[in-house]
Amino acid sequence: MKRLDLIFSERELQAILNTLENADVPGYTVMKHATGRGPERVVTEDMEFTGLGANAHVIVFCEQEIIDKMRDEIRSVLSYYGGVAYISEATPL
Amino acid sequence: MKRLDLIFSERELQAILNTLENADVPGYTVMKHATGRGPERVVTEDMEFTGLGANAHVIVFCEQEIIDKMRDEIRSVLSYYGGVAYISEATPL
Amino acid sequence: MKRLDLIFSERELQAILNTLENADVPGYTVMKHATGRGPERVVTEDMEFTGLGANAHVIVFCEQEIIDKMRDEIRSVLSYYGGVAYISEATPL
Amino acid sequence: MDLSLLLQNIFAPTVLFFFIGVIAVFCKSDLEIPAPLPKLFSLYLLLAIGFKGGIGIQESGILNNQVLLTLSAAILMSLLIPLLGFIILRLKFNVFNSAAIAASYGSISAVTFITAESFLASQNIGSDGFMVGALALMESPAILVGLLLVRFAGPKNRPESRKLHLSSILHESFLNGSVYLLITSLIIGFLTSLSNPSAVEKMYPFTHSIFYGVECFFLLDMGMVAAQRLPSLKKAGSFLIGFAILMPIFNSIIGVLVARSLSLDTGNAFLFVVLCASASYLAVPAAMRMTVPEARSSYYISTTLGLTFPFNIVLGIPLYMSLVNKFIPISTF
Amino acid sequence: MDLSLLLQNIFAPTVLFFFIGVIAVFCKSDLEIPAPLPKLFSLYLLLAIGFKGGIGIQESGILNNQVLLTLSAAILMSLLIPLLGFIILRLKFNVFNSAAIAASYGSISAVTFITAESFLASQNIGSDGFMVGALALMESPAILVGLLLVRFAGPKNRPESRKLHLSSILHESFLNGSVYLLITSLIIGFLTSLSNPSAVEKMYPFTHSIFYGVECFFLLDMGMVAAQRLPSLKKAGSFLIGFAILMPIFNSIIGVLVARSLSLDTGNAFLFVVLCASASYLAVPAAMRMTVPEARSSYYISTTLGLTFPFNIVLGIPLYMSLVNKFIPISTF
Amino acid sequence: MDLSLLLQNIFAPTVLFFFIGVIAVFCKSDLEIPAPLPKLFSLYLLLAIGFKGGIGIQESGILNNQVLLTLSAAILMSLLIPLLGFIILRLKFNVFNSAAIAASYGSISAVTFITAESFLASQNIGSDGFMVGALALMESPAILVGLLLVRFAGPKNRPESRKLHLSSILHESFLNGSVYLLITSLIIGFLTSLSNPSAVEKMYPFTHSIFYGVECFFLLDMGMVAAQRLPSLKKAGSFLIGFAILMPIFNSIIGVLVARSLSLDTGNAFLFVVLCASASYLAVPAAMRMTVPEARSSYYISTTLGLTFPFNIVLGIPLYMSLVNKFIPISTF
Ligand SMILES: Nc1ncnc2c1ncn2[C@@H]1O[C@H](COP(=O)(O)O)[C@@H](O)[C@H]1O
Ligand SMILES: Nc1ncnc2c1ncn2[C@@H]1O[C@H](COP(=O)(O)O)[C@@H](O)[C@H]1O
Ligand SMILES: Nc1ncnc2c1ncn2[C@@H]1O[C@H](COP(=O)(O)O)[C@@H](O)[C@H]1O
Ligand code: NA
Ligand code: NA
Ligand code: NA
Repeated sequence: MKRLDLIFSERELQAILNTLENADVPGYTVMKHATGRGPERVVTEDMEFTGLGANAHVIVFCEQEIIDKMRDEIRSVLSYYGGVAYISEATPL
Repeated sequence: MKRLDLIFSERELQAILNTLENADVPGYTVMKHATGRGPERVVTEDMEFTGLGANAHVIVFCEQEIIDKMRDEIRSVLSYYGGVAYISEATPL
Repeated sequence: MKRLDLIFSERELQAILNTLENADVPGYTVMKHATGRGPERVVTEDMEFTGLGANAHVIVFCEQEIIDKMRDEIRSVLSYYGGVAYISEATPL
Repeated sequence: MDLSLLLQNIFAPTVLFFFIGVIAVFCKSDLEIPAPLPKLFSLYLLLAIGFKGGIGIQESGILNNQVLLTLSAAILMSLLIPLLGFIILRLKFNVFNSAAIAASYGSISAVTFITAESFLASQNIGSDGFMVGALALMESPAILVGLLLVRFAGPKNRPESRKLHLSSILHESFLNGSVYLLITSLIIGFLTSLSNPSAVEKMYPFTHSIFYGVECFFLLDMGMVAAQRLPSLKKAGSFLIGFAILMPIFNSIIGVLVARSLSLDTGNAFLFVVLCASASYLAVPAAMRMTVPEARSSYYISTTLGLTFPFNIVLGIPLYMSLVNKFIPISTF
Repeated sequence: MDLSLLLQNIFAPTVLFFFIGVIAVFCKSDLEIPAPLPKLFSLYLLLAIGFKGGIGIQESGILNNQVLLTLSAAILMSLLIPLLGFIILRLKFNVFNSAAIAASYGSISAVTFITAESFLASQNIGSDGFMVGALALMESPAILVGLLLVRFAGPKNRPESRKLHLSSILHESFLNGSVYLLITSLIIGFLTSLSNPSAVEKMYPFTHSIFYGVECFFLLDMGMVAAQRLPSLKKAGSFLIGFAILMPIFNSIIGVLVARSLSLDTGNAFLFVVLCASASYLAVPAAMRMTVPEARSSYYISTTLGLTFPFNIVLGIPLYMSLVNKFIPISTF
Repeated sequence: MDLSLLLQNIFAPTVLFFFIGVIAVFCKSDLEIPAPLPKLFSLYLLLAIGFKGGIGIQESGILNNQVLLTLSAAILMSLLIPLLGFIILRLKFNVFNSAAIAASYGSISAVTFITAESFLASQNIGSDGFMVGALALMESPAILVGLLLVRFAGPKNRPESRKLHLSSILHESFLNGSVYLLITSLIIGFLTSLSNPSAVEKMYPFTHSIFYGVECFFLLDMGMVAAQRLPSLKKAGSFLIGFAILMPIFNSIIGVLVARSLSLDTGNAFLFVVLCASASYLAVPAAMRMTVPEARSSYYISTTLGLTFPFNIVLGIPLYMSLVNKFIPISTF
């Protein structure tokens, strides 16, 4: 099994979740209120109340095939709006 | 070293932490207010104030033996109440 | 690519972020309000409003070289103030 | 139903804020009241309702016969309704789901109650403080019945570790966070009013003056929550949708008959009926999620929050008022 | 500028709390108002401003000629200012950044508005409730213009999926969370005041009495936020820094001329000018982040929050008052 | 101790809410006040205490001789108590732990202070606004002494990077978030009361009217926090448990003698004693966690929060009142 970590602006959350659902992921977890810095943007907690919002961290445990299915769509969202996506190995307990 | 990720309803948090303590984990980290979707349940932020609550994400860095010790008990909690548990490799810095 | 997970008291957050910036990490993500237990300290949510605060969980995706650059400094902060740091493998999506 | 009552209800700020919450979701506005702010409002409301209720009980004199009868009837209703609901629900659902949903309808919704109180006030109809006592007393018995139903009607092969011991049934029924906060705040209100009237005055701006505004703010959130439950309601099927509307009406009719037989006056009768008709989304789901994980939470939470709650807030309140007007003789002092 | 006005403004609790927020950051105090508390304050303020404004509009009689003229002028200004701003900004920035920044200055800052209102009150100068209507009406048009500028002046090679369809432009302009909450609360305030005056009274302690205190608390936070924007402002360069100060002054001058030509009295003219001069950090950034990700958010948010907002709160308000005193003839009743 | 005082104290809503927090934990209720709500309450209380205090100081006239003497005595006590505490604690603990715990007892607890103020009010005993000045002035010196003790009595082999430079000692002492908010709010209250009495009135509903209710809400949370500290207290050992009860009593006795020698009247003397007896869980732990990580945080936080705070709230307040009644001659005007 794989673990997919996605971190991006919470404003794109719905778009990403739709992508996940379309690829039939078995489940996902969302942690909001993440902050951070990327190649160009700094996202800070004190700005969360403004129109910019904070980041969301989404974790998906799923098979490689599912990841392959949604790779292009996720990449397109992230490349346009910013954010990162990384895959690692994970074994069910 | 291993990294164990547990995600489940915050209502089972105390039971899971007791299991961890009984297995003598060196430590753990809890992140509450996680939301998500699993095979049957959707957990959303707007429902957090109701009696259902949100999810908790627990991370444990520990040796494989400790994981082996607590595997059955964690599985039994998660299979009954829902939630996921995944193991991956981790090296201390 | 590597994934670096750092968990420590939010009171050291600024020091750690400075270290990351000095090592020229491409980015990082911060999740605050984490609680947990380590070898000696218990950090609970109900104490967050007191002077002790909660933990921060910092995730960095970066190359091994960058990790090597900042290893000593991070270790020195964590060994003095407490906290954990683990490295794992991660592949960009 | 009396149309003018409906209009008067709908043009109250509470109900209007509820509507704009609903509309925000339907129009996909990105309006959001992030956690834990709804929790702040709900804790505040429970604390204030309890405190105000305690004062009310103290002022109306607790050992009054009418009071004791009303409170007993309230408890009885919260024992009876889950049993009736269970029988109906078993037609379609397993024991776990039936018990969990039935318990929700036996219990109450504090926000429905306070919206009803505001409605009463806008009609210049008085009611007695001890009705908050009825509110507080109807939560635990419903949970109790729900859990006992699971224990005795449920399959005997539940894993050993999940056996519902009486102690854990009682714990969930009485020490549930929202039940506990409501009841203890009520006791504090009672004691304070008895021993320390100047402290009641000092609490007044917090528990009374800003109460209505916070209620409106919370109803805005509740509107969003309710609207977001609708998709999962569709999945739940038409039986449950029908149940979520008809059960409150059915309960309100029983309620009105009981209120009549107790000779409650208009205001108290109305609140009694509202308590019977409303369903829980705080205490009961918390207890069921813990002890009966086999029940689908989306069933019991989506019906109460997504349908019964909005129905009661918007249509139920004027409907129950009409019922009361018809069946309860106007008290003459 | 009149020095005594400046001093009177600076010694208001709102501005003093803003200062201690700024100083906390400069002195590296670990004072922190964690999320989502600032969101709670900003939701509360929008709800209360809207509700109070709705009452004000109802009381001042909506179909009045002067009112309609003022509201139309407000809309016009929020369409015009982004166009002017865009032309200036294009000297240095690409279409995306220019449009996003320009839209922010066409829109308004509700907190600047209420600080100005408090200042007016401290000067014992009256103003009319319908000015909140102007506030509410100036948000959407500015977003609309900003997005239309991107659509028509922007590069034609945006990816298909990012085409700005009219429907999504309208959606962002009118259903943005803060726009939506402000406008719907205004409508509720209006309807309540019309149909249910006793409910207005019940809301009063929440929407009116504690308002000023919450405003102060929020300004403490805003002081910290503003001060934390300064480092990224330096990166933004001197053109943008100059723009963030001069554009509000420029807008205030247009505003004062328009107000004069509408024969607004002192109080309303002042608020009108403040609306023209203030810039948005809630609605516009939310819309731009969603639909124009090509714009650097640090540009539009750092200028409005880090420079224009503090400038307006501290120096702008007395400056605009002086302008109004000079250009608006004192109304004689 | 006077039993009637104890009863009067225990039946105050503040103390009752504290109790139900404690009982919730003991009974394992799932009642929870999630973060950051306690932070909201504590920020609010500091802001309001400071603001009210600033008004009080302005009204009582700051340059009064008695005022200056009292404030100097307060500072002196917050320098002296940590030194005494340090000597006692060194019997059992290393320099780091001793300094951290001692500093906590030299500093103050604002919530203990306001609970004491409410108690005074319920006894119809007046006190002067400048006592809040004493509260504000007792935080920094205690931190200062604690850190200087670490610097000069601590091991000389601390790593270079951890050397306690004077600048960082001063920074922690004066710019700590809660110290900063309290002192600056006090200054704002003072300035506002001086220059802008109508603004004081506008703040009143926020800073004064709802204060008591928020205090009760916060004490509910503090009850839970205190009860949750008990397990780690047991680990801390009986020496520390004894210290947490006896040190406040000891400090209160010194306090009463100083108050007498200053000829403070009953109300002010009582508050002075409460300040001496109370211990810090906001400012001091924050400073110690940063600069003296060698100290076990569970020692200094569990004793102050788990034992000293509850002791003061429940038993200390009536005890100190009895002491004051015995040792302070009743003032005759
Ligand atoms: N190398 C990285 N490691 C961890 N998080 C990152 C990294 N780069 C970006 N992020 C996260 O992704 C968010 C969006 O990044 P950006 O691409 O700058 O829009 C940032 O705010 C960070 O939270
Ligand atoms: N495949 C998955 N990947 C990530 N998180 C998951 C996954 N499945 C379940 N979860 C998380 O576990 C929680 C409980 O799942 P459930 O088994 O449906 O009760 C969900 O709400 C998610 O937060
Ligand atoms: N083995 C572990 N696994 C996961 N988190 C840990 C572990 N050890 C420590 N932590 C986290 O690191 C924080 C600080 O640990 P400490 O070293 O005790 O100060 C704890 O509060 C936990 O959140
Ligand atoms: Na019911
Ligand atoms: Na503007
Ligand atoms: Na002290």
